[in-house]
Amino acid sequence: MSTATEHGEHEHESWLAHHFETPVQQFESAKLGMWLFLAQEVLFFSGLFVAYGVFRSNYPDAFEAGSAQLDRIIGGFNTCVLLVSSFTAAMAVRSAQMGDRKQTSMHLIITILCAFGFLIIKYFEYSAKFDHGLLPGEFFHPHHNPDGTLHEIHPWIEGATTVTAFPPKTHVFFGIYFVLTGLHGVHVAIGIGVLAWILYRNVRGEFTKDYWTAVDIAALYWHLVDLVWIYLFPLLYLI
Amino acid sequence: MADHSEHAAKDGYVHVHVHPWKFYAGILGALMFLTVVTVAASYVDIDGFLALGGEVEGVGMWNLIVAILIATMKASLVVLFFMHLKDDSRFNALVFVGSLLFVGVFFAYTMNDTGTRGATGDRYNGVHIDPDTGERAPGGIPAPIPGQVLEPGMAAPEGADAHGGEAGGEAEAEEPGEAAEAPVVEAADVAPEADADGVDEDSVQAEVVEEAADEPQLEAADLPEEAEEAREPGPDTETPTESSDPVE
Amino acid sequence: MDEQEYADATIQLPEQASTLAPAVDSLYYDIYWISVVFFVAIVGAMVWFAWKYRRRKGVKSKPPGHATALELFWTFSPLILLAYMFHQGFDGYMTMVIPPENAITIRARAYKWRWEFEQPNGMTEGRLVAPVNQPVRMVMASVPNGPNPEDAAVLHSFFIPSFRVKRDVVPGMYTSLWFEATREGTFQIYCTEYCGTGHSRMLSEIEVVSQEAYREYLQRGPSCPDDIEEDWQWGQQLFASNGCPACHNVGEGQGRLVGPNLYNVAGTMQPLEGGGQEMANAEYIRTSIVQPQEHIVESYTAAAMPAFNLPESQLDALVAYLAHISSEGSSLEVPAQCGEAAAAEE
Amino acid sequence: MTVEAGTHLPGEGDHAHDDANYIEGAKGVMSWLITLDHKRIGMMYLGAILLNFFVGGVFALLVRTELLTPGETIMGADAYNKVFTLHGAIMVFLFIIPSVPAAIGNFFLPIMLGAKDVAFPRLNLMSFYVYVVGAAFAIFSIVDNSVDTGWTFYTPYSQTTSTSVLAMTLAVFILGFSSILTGVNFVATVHKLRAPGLHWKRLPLFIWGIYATSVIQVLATPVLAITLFLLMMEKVLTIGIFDPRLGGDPVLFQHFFWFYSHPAVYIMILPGMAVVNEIIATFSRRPIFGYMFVAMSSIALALLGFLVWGHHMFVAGMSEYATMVFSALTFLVAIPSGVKVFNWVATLYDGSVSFQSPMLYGLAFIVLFTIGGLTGLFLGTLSVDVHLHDTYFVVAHFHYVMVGGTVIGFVGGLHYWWPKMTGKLYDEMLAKIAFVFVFVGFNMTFLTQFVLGSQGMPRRYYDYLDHFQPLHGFSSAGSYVLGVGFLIMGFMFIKSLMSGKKAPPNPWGSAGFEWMTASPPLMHNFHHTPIISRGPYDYHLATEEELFDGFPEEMPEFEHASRGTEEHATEGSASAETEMEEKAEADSRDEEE
Repeated sequence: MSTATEHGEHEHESWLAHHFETPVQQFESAKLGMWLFLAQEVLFFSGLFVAYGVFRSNYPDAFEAGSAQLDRIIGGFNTCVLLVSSFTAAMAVRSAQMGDRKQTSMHLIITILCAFGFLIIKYFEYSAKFDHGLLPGEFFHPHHNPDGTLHEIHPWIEGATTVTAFPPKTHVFFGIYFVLTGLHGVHVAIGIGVLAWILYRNVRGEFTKDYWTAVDIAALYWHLVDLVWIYLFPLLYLI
Repeated sequence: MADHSEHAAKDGYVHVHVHPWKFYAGILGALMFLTVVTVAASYVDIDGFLALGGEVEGVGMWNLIVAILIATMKASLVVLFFMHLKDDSRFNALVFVGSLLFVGVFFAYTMNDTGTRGATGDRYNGVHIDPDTGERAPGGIPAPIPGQVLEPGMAAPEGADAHGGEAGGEAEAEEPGEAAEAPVVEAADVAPEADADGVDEDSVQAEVVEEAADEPQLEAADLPEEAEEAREPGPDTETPTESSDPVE
Repeated sequence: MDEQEYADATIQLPEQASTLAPAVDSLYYDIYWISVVFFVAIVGAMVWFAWKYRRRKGVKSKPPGHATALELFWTFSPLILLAYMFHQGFDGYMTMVIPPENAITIRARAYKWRWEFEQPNGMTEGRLVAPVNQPVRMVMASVPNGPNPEDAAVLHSFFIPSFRVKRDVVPGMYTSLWFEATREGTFQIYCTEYCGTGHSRMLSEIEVVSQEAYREYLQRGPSCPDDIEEDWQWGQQLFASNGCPACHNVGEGQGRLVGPNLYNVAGTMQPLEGGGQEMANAEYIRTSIVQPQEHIVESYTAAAMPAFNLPESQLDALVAYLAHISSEGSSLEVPAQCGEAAAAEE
Repeated sequence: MTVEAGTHLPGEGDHAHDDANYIEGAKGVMSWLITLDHKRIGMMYLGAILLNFFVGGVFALLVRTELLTPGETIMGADAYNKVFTLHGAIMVFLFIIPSVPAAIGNFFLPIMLGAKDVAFPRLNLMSFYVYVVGAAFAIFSIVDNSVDTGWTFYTPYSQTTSTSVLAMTLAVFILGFSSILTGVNFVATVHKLRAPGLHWKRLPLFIWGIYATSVIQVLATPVLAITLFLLMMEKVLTIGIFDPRLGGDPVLFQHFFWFYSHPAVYIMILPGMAVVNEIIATFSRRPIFGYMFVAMSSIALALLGFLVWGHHMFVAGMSEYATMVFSALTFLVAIPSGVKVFNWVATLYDGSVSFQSPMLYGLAFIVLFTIGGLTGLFLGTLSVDVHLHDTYFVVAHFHYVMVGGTVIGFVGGLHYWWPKMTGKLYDEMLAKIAFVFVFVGFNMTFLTQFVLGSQGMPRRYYDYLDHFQPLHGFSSAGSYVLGVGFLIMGFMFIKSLMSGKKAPPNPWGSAGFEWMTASPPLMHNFHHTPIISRGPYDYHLATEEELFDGFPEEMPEFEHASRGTEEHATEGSASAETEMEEKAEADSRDEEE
């Protein structure tokens, strides 16, 4: 327990804040702070998951009917996009740990591209919902085919085409859908900003084999965004 | 600084074990595989396959469990390996797992209320549909809620309500002048489009009635049978709200 | 309502007028005395120690000691008292939420900002009449005043202090409570969940009458109480029990609340929203109560007032009351409802 | 826990001129606005918080004035509804929640840890500006059309009212993030920035309290954020979660809201308790009795606080299962609360108790919190709660906890640390006069309200029945006495700032670590990172030099105490010998870390 008095030869590293004694102390503080922030994020999203749970058990029909309106193939593809971005984020940290600046940049760029890809796909999904009038609450006004049936995205599912009406409260599903995915989308957008900033700092050469904390922290955030989606996807699209 | 973890080294610098890239690629592969599995599983009626609970309408319990389990497996992979929580300090792990614990508390306690209202105590308490008359509580849009105490008499007014909507509107609508404006928001709720209105509502109605009839009389046996004698002093059981349904 | 007239009213709790009250009060006082003992012990010890060990020359504080046994004792021994309180409280609560089988059902509807009570025969009134020594279940619902979003139903809470019962009234959901009054008399009803402008005047009264009188009341319908001589007095009572004061002042110069001040309204010309004016005669006042949207006075918005579904006799009494508080009121003619005049008419 | 001979506790003695203190270290307004120094951020918080306290207090007096008589006294029903809402919202979100942690905690947490700053100084500054932005939205809301929902924003009323609810919810949403950032920062700081030798069992109990608070802030506040976010979305997108007209559940909103707001009660009270620990220890010159029990009771309160939110909803239409569980768990909260009170009282035993102004607040805290806690038993008991719920009994109960607890703790802490924070002494006589006014006024105001409540007077009533008038009148009179007390206190502090004598490093003779630096503290708190070799309450181990670093003359008790000091000094040499013997042991203990 003598860190206070012992100073290594790297004492005057520019990235070591004045109030930390050692790089390890700074690194671990940052990590702990980030995990606390992630815990906060988990609780933040928890409200929506609880709302989902309550209303799913209150209005199961509505939730199934609403869920059937979401394209699970596109959703699954989008999940894969996020998973790949999570993988490249982890790889960026790995490269940073090894001090490989070029590789780090490349992985960060792929991550950012995947994030954009995710948002673009999400945009198409959203605009389809807008087109079909599948919106929250008072804005819910589903469009009908000429034969009176509702727009159905999975015609190959047995019985799907015979649906002519949504159960009451389907708007609640879309309310929760838009708020959940919207909030997640906002997190993705923030993530793009954070990753771009890290990329900028990496290009400027701020990260070395000794100091890559910020890359790690940003990646942690990005993984959380992925985590939330990992649960959102089955809850909204599959069941 | 008592809880410096394994990162600590003599020189005060951060030293970590760097995993080979194949390790991360393997995790990604597993994640992709699980994604495919969970999408595939969603097309399979697992409950029907297992013949649990007979014919299952819509999503069965096991589909739900499988989907959540797979999601949890994927999440664990991400947390443990991509986020390195496996090698991180134990307190960080405690923070994260602790947060999940509190989510669990939030979830369980809230559901403990919303799932059991009207199940104990007075059968009127906390229910959305009047167990005697089938009338929906005013102030909100009526809905059949599975798992709550339903009584046989409710089917008819249930259907009637699907047209009229808000019972509160009906109470108001006793004034002739107001009948037209009484229903409030259900335009957004039940009736999707003007042209398809009739068809839709009928089918909705049919489903609703069916469900009400299918619903097992969960708690009914436990409750005091007081429906009739409860109204003892006044012979007249007609309530004003029931007697005039102007929208009908 | 004067608590002095009841022997069992204490400085802390109002009179006990229901079968539920004695158990609640006895638990209340149990906890009260437990609290007093703890308070005296804690504060007494604090004052005594603080004084005894006050700072004095040359006397140093003692180094820390530890007493794990003592710590464990005062950590866990209170559990016994707490378990007792929980058990008694839960027991009492379950009694409160499960009505006896022979309970009659009276429905309560809460508006912004008045109560409406529907007797088992469908008769509705702003005042709650209930039989003594008979369990009564209240089934409560919150009802919107009108179709506009700002008139939507909100939370209320039904509270009779003398009965020790309370339950929130929630839009979109029924809630219930029950009580069995043990003595005849009039007791206050409050709304205890904040509901907006008229919250503090969303009052009503419960009149507990003998079972015989209750049966008679159900048959005869709402009529002028025997002890009231003048129509306007009954009207004044109805004005209060229907929650009108939540929105209408009636005193000279008191200004407007949500709705107009009703002083000097009867018998005068009323300017209407959208131009024109109309004489506030008996018919006008009656319509304004039953169909508030019919005449909207200048500078007021529509739909703020719920429609009041009152029997004719009560409408007459209310008109008489408004006539009474207006200098032009003598021009209004209403059939007499109270006292000898009414008897003569019959 | 022993003294090490070579302890470097800078600030003592005459090193002070080596380094400027934090106030003089940099000049100009900008040097404050963009500072990363936790002390300056703490002081900026303090200023903002005291301003909000003043505004909230004015609203409180308006409420009490309106309630002097039945019917309209000074304002109409709508105005009253806005005033009581603003009183609640400002006091809770803008004053009490950040009061002790963000102001006093920011200032003293790093110093008590022997650190140079909090773990994330930029985040700390950001948290302050997030607070300012939140406050700006709150002001916008007030100016726009104000809010009349009560601070709880219950649906559906908050959906239907035409007042400026959206702006206020946004304000509270933003303020929530300020609170979260502070919490994250403090937890990380306590874990990673403790000075060498300051292991968990030596942490000042103030730190334990703030730590527990921060844990709640991190875990509960996000739920407030999402709740208010959903409330806004409900209004904008009509998502149908809380609004019964769309199939939502108003009671669910109460679950969401109280999942945060009950833990928030502990965000408010734990720091108050934390301050009182320090005060009691310092002014009875004795370690807090049962240190680990008190420390763990803070953690227990923080965790139990998450399990009991339903007791705000016993009559809300919740299912009976839920009421049973919540009531049972609620009683468990009494255990850690009781442990604290018992241990504080036991600390006085065998102590050397002086009655300077901070200690008066400390003792008042025990009295008032005991009343607040014991009346909580009535409200946790299901059947009794049915009668008392939403009456003035509840109002009185939480004011005893929030004002009698937190505010008294905060004010006590302000007195206690004022010399350290500002480097100025204050007029002890005025402080004591203010205390008497505050204590008497507070009890007049709120003891009365217990009786009002149990008699059945509902809360949030603008108007009331005539027979409640005498008690309401008395309560209002008490509130004026309370107001006068705070005005005297404000005058006393301003006077101190203007013309107070310079404070010595350790005016109270405390063994706490924060007193081992100069008053006001240096830019980086200490010259060198201190090496901690004893606990913060180890009066028997602290050297005389550490304890009695000069007493101000104008405080009468000090003269008394400093006369005692001379005698202590003679005894001191004897105790110093035993300290020397324990030196070796201290070294070996440090090795364990």
